[in-house]
Amino acid sequence: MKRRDFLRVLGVLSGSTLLSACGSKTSKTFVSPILPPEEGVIPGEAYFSPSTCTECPAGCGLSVKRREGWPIKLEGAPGHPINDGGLCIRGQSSLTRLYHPERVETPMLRNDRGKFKAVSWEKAFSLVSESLAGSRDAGRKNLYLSGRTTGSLSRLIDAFCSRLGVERLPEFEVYSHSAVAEANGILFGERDVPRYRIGKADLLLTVGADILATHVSPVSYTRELSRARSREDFRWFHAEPHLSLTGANADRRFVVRPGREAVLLAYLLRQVLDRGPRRSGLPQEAVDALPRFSVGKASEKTGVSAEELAELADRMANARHPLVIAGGVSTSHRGGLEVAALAGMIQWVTGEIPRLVDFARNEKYGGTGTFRDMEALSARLSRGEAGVLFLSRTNPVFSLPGGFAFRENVRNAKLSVAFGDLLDETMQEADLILPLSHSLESWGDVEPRRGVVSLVKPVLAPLYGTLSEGDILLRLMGAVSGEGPATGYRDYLFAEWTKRFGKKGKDAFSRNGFVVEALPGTRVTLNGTKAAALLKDATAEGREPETPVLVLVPSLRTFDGRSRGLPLLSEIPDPLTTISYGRWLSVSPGTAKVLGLKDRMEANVSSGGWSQVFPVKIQPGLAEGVFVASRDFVDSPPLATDGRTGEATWFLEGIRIGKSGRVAAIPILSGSPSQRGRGLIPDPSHRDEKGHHGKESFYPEHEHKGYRWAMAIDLALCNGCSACVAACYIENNVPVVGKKDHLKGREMSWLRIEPFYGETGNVDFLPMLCQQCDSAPCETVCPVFAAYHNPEGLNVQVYNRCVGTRYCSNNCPYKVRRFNWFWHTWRKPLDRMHNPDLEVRGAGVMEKCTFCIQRIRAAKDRAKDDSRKVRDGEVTTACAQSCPTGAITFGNLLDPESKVYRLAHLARAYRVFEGLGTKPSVYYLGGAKGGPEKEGHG
Amino acid sequence: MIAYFGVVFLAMAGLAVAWQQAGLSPDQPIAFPHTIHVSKLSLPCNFCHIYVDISRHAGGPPVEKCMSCHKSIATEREEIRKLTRYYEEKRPIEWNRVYSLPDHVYFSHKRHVKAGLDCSECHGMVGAMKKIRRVGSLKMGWCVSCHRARGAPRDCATCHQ
Amino acid sequence: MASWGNLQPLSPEFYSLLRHGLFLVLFLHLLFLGFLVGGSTVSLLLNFLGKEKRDPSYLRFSQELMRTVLISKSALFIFGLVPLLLVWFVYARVLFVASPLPWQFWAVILAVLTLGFVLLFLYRQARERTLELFPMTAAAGAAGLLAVILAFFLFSAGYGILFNPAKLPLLQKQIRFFLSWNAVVKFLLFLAFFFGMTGGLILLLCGRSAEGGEGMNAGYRGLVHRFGANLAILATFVLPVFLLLDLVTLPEIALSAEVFVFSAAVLLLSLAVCLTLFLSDGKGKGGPGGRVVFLFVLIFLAILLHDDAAVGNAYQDRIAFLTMQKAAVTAEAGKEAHREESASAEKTETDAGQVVFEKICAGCHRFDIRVVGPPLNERVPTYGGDVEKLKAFIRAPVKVNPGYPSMPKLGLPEEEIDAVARYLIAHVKEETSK
Amino acid sequence: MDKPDKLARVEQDVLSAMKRPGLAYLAALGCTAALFLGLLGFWGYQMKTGMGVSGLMHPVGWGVYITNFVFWVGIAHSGTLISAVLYLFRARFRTSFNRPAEAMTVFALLVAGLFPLIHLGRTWKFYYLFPYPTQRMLWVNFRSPLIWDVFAVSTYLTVSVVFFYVGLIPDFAIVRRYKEGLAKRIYGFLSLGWTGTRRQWKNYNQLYLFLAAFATPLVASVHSVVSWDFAMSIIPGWHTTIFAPYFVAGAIFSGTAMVITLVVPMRKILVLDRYITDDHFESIAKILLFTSLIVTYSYIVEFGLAFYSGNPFEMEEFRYRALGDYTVMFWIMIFCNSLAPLTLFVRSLRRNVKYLFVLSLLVNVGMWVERFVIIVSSLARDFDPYAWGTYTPSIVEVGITLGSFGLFFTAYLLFLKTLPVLSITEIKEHL
Repeated sequence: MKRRDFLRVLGVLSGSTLLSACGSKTSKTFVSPILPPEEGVIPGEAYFSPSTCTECPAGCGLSVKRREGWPIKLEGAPGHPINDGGLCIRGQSSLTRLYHPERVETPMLRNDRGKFKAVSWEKAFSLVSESLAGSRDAGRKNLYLSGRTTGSLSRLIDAFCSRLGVERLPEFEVYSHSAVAEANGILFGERDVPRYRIGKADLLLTVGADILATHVSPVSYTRELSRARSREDFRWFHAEPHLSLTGANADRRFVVRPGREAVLLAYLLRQVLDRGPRRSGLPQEAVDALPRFSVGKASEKTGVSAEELAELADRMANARHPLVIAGGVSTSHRGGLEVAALAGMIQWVTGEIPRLVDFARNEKYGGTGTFRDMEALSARLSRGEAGVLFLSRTNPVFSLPGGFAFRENVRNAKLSVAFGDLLDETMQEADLILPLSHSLESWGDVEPRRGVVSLVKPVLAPLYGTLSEGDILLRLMGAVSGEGPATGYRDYLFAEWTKRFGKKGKDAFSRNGFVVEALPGTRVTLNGTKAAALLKDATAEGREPETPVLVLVPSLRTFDGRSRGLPLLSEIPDPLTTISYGRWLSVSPGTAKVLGLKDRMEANVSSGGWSQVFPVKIQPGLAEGVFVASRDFVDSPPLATDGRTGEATWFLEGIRIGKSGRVAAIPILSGSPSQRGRGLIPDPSHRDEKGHHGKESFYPEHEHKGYRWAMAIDLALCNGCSACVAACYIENNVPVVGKKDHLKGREMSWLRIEPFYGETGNVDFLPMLCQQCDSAPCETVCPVFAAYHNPEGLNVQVYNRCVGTRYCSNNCPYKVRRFNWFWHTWRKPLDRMHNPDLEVRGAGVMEKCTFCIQRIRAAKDRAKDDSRKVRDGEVTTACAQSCPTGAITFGNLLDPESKVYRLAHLARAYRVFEGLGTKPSVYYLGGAKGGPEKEGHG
Repeated sequence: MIAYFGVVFLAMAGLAVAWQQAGLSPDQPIAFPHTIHVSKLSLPCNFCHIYVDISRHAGGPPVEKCMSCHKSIATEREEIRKLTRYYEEKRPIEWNRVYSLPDHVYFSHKRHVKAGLDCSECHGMVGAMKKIRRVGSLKMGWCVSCHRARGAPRDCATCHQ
Repeated sequence: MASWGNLQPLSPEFYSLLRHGLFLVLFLHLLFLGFLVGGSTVSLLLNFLGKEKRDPSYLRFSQELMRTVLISKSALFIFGLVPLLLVWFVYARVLFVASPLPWQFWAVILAVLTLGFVLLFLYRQARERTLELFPMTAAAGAAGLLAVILAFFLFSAGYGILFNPAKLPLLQKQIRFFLSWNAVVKFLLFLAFFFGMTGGLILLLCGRSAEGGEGMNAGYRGLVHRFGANLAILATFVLPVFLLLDLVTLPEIALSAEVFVFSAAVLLLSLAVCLTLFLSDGKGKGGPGGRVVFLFVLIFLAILLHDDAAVGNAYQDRIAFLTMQKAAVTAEAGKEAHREESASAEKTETDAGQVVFEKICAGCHRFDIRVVGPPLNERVPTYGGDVEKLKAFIRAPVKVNPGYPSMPKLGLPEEEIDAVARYLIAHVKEETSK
Repeated sequence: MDKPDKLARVEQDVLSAMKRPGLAYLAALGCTAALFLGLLGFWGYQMKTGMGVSGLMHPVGWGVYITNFVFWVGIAHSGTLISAVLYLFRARFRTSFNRPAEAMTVFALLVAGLFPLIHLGRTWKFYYLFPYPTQRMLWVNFRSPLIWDVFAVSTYLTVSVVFFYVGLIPDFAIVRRYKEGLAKRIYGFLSLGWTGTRRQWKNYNQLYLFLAAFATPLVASVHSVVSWDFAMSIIPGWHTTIFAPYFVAGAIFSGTAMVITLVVPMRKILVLDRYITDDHFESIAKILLFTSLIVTYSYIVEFGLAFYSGNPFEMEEFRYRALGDYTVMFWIMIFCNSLAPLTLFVRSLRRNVKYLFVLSLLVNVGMWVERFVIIVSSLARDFDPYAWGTYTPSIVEVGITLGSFGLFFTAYLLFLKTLPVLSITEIKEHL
């Protein structure tokens, strides 16, 4: 035991030195560590260890790729109950949080001049314990506010609070889904967000829930969705007032008037009652309370065309297992509770509880508080009731409506103690800052879904003098009681785990990284009277927000704004607008015409006393009178709170838009929103008529021996989530160049998501990367053979041979080659992230995707060791690995058994610009969203 | 005329300096004699360079390994004292590289060892070197001509990344 | 390939002997060849100039030159051809492997060289007969000259190998690895030297023939002097450049301080040559010829030393290796003798075993006490006299006692393992029985 | 006056240019040299910081630098044309232009040769572009038009230098007579011991004729190769068969214009009206007009091809070229290269030197813009709409462009003071 510890520590230590030894071959020294590093750690070979992503509450499983002791990439853990191998863009980028140059390194105390000063942990602890006692005597209450917390840490916090007489406040999450929880509470007595089993449904209706990007557990939903989509009979409809990534990917998308979702659902519920698969009836009083709509009436109220409504109703009625998920924008307005309730009732009636809607394995949002709670807290603070106020992993100052005056009131606390890693608005208001270790530096566990426990395990010693929250609490307890910390958090956890899973279970847990506990199912019954009460004026007028509205939506890239600080995330453009840096306001084309707004023009948005200036981006597919901006573009937005649910509305109502006359410089990376009929994505009807390049090749054909690497990308599955892009950046040491270069069009991404909009505002996403053409325009023009065709069908780019004529890039029809305009640098310690299998390209060199040739090389190396060929699926590219939908397949085209071969020979397989005769190795599988041979978009 | 010869002379001096800088045989923190360990004790190379046949990097011996013998052997010698000091202060030893490749080259010891090359083909008669001295030029021509002569792959991507 | 390939150099001394042999041979051979090449080139040149300028003194000069160049057939043979054979022999031994330059290669060189000599000889005869130059003879001369130069180029290509041991294994596989920039540079370097040398010799030897009027002679001598001087100066100007290139193209391991020092020496000497020539006015008795030639010889010496040092560096570790081998052998011999009188009764295989034990195991093991490994008196009995088990362990050692470092895999030949195992068991038995 | 005087007079007149430089001259030289130094400065800065300091971006990887390259190579052309081709055609008016024209060729090529280096991302690795044997067994890609360029341009440079020099030999001999001291020795050496014997003249004329014949095809070949840098790619707006003749014509067009631009002031300043008469200018003007017509025709054909190809990429490209972000440039080009020269149909204008001078300037501008439009507008709008973008030159590129003119005129000014500006011997012949 002791020795292993010693080893672990030293493993980390020597890891750091070993890196200098092996990571960079140019380093002038190589190192003899004191002890051999941990078993299985071989310098020069990557190895993986399990952990859990803490970038958002979803709690996806990680397998951390390490080299010489340093984590260099995060990948989704295959087989993990939440994400099963997929990992979203934010998860990928979480590594840049670990290595962020601006992390808080030591405890910091605000001195009398209001400046922060570094202090020792001991000082911090003693200070806190003193003021805990002090304020208790002074009759003040000590409060503990944290972001959503699950698993052992939550229990530890409870212990901490009870021991030190601290009041634990309800957790604060901006997206607490309290309307949904509330509704379920009222109807079924289960105040929580249930688990939706999308995989088992044959009809999915999502109402406002942005399940692909930000809703509850996006990766898990995405995975299940693509499983469902592979089935012929599956259909997916989406209703929302604005345009979200989810909406863009649904089989069909209905644009509902803001706040009128209730009408839609009421109509559907009625239809289901009349002719649907009513497995369990609705109590009579509820049925009576349910308002009646004719198709016409409903369509006129909702703004959805009558035919579409009728069709939806039919499908709903005929579906065997329909699933309705209401949430997000549709449950976050004054009528949100009813929308959620109606969705619940439909599920009840269709009898899909608990088959599809499982309360036993709920998403554990019961404990999270609401904006109402925060309002109360703010009030208490203003009354000066608070002694010590702990603020852990949460940023209310930024997220709460300005009306709450939280920023001001925090100061009234006797001592506000903020835990966090990057200095955010709340931490800046605090008196004492205690730096948290990144989850990759600390022990822990999370329980994102009831019965699913996921392991958080350190892969390296803390880079700075930071502690995990658990350790902080334990040591605080020790400091207060005076006899020092009883145990470290690690031992505390081990004890917990042994208690919970038993000895064997604990080992399995720390080996696999997760445990799924068997749970008894929960039977729920619908409370008729309450349902009736809710239904009475579910669809009453005047509840819905008054147009024009500004919808403040969660962002794919920063969630509720907590990931703003991560450089990589602002480098990767938003898939819908292709804007990378800065804030913008999405405006519908019609409105833009009326107001005379064009892209990049600045518009002044004001409502009530509040106003802000946004650059405009015209967003096809957006309804008139609806404007969209990301939540994190607005600091403490003036949002109202729904009295009943405590949910904050997402709508700024009756806003006024004015032109400021200025034009802002925002990088819109796409040169054109439409593909101008160039057939990059041929529409299904014309798919068969590919422009074949009849002409003979002037040069002899390449023959490929052994391997010909190829890729198949299923456009029907790709939803533009950009996880692949992030993965590519990190895997290949692609530099983050910043806004200045983006404005010049000098982004360096090897892989990009190209959104192309149709006339109806429908959008298709085309992941564009080097096509590894068989007769490649780039190769023939390179004067020095820096770009050449290798025997395995790759267009290899030999960086050190490149002289930088840029001719190859000019001649590339796909424009996927990137030129190093400058010497790109990584601010320390971000350079720790470098993948040592690749060099970092210097100025004046052309670079590009080579199908992660370093991974291919490694696989071939392994294969060669036991003298065989590389097996199908043994090697995959970073993008394919990270893709939550599994849209990308990589493999050997010469092997007829391989998956990629099969896909490349499907009828719907095509290659971009086939007519040019470049013979790419990347096959795209065309076809409507929702997989093979389904109808086009709404 | 004098000027001309002067110039040539300077150029020559420049070359000399450059050669000096090239550092064919840098000093090491501990003057480790391969002569004894390789020739006299005839230890196989991978006794210390533990990773040579399982990884790209040959790697150096963990200090613990050195100590396992030198706890008892030649403990009074100055160099060994240095070694013990490293061990006690838990400082890893930072050897100066004699063979170092630029970042854009991928090289795997493992592959070359498994291909049956003898270490001496690139590293010379290490057993005879009191102080290790680089024998190969490590220039691309040096690699290529050997690859060519032995029919090893010569696709750029085998070595360049 | 030559049959006597498996010969190995016997000792470092022999090795350096070879090196210095080579040095000497080259010294004689190349000086001779140099004057030959340079001289005949100049003579041919003079012919054409003579034709152009209609000036008999040119022709006379060229004639005289040829005469001085080709002293006699025997000289040609002794200084021209024989040394090459020696060189081949030396190569064969210096480069460890049997003649890395296959004998065909040498045959070609020899053949071409002889051919060249013969042609030149014919040419000389022709020039003897008459001042008038017939195209045929000229052609013969040119051809001969080319042949010699070609042979010399091939030779220096081979010579280039000498400085780059890394290439030797490759040469076995593909002959084309001869060519290297270094070889080319060496060739040019020597060529430059040859012409300088010739210039010097012209100053020294030519322009003495007494026939013709006195004024005529003066003019003639002037011509000769001008020619020689220019040639020498030109050479001394080119020489340093090639020397530089040589330093650039030499493999790093061949370089060393000495190499640079000798190069510097060459530089200074050539400077000296220039100065002497500039300062001396062609007239005056004797002229600068003597000094110049002397200086050139020194230059050549320096060049060869520079090369010799380079070879030395290139083969440093091999030589060191030899030295150690030798040491080992002598030590072995000593042990042998010692063992002779000590152990006489013991059975032979344990004897052999003991040898192995002292050579290999004794580094870490003693019978009675712990050294690196555990005391054998404790360990060996655990095998209970099972030789095979012990052998297995020696073949592939596994860590038994965590208290000790793991024993390296020694890779001994089977019979040695067998011997040492038997020896251990026997010896431990008697030790413990005491 | 009688013949010998005339002959003497010629020498006086021509060589009078070579007396001590005046203040104005030095000032001019200073300016041009300063510009050139600017170029070096900017270039160094660019190499240190990276290509990013230029305005180049994704997708426009070539901009002003390549424009300059093509422009200068074009300028170089008429030199050979006027001296070599016209020599073969025994066009007598050539004699008054050939020397400056040849000088121009050489200098323009020197300048042009710089730009491929300047535009390299890693200039310090330029030697990768030459085939030389090493054990690395690396070779250049002979499929790449850029390599063809390397050879084409270097060949052309060599030939023009030789041609220029050979033309100078007899004149050197003359100059030698007028100089003494070191200058005399230098010119003597340069004249290769020319004595003007009958035999020398015979060989000389043969050689000169041969060189002329040898240089002539280069006029066509070199610029065709340059045009293939573009035509061999697959980019809409570049990938077209008309490029070779089109570029050659353009080259001669611009070159001729440049000759006028240079000779007009030269004639004025050095008072050479006697030898460069309006007739000469008229004939040159005719060439100008003729080539302008060819170029205009090519413009039309390009659009025609695009329109009838039915290829969406091509069509969009040419729509964009005429009406897109670079529309202004496009119409400048049309005006300068197609419309303005039409006025030369009027005889009086052809003989009006001032007018010709102005026009020649316009044409120079127009031809530079033409190259810019072709290169940039095509790159800005190629296949993938997502990757479209627009390019604007940066201060560095502007500076380097000016610098290139600086270098050119520096060289030309030095030429005026050091070499006979007109071919004395030939003028004598034709007296």
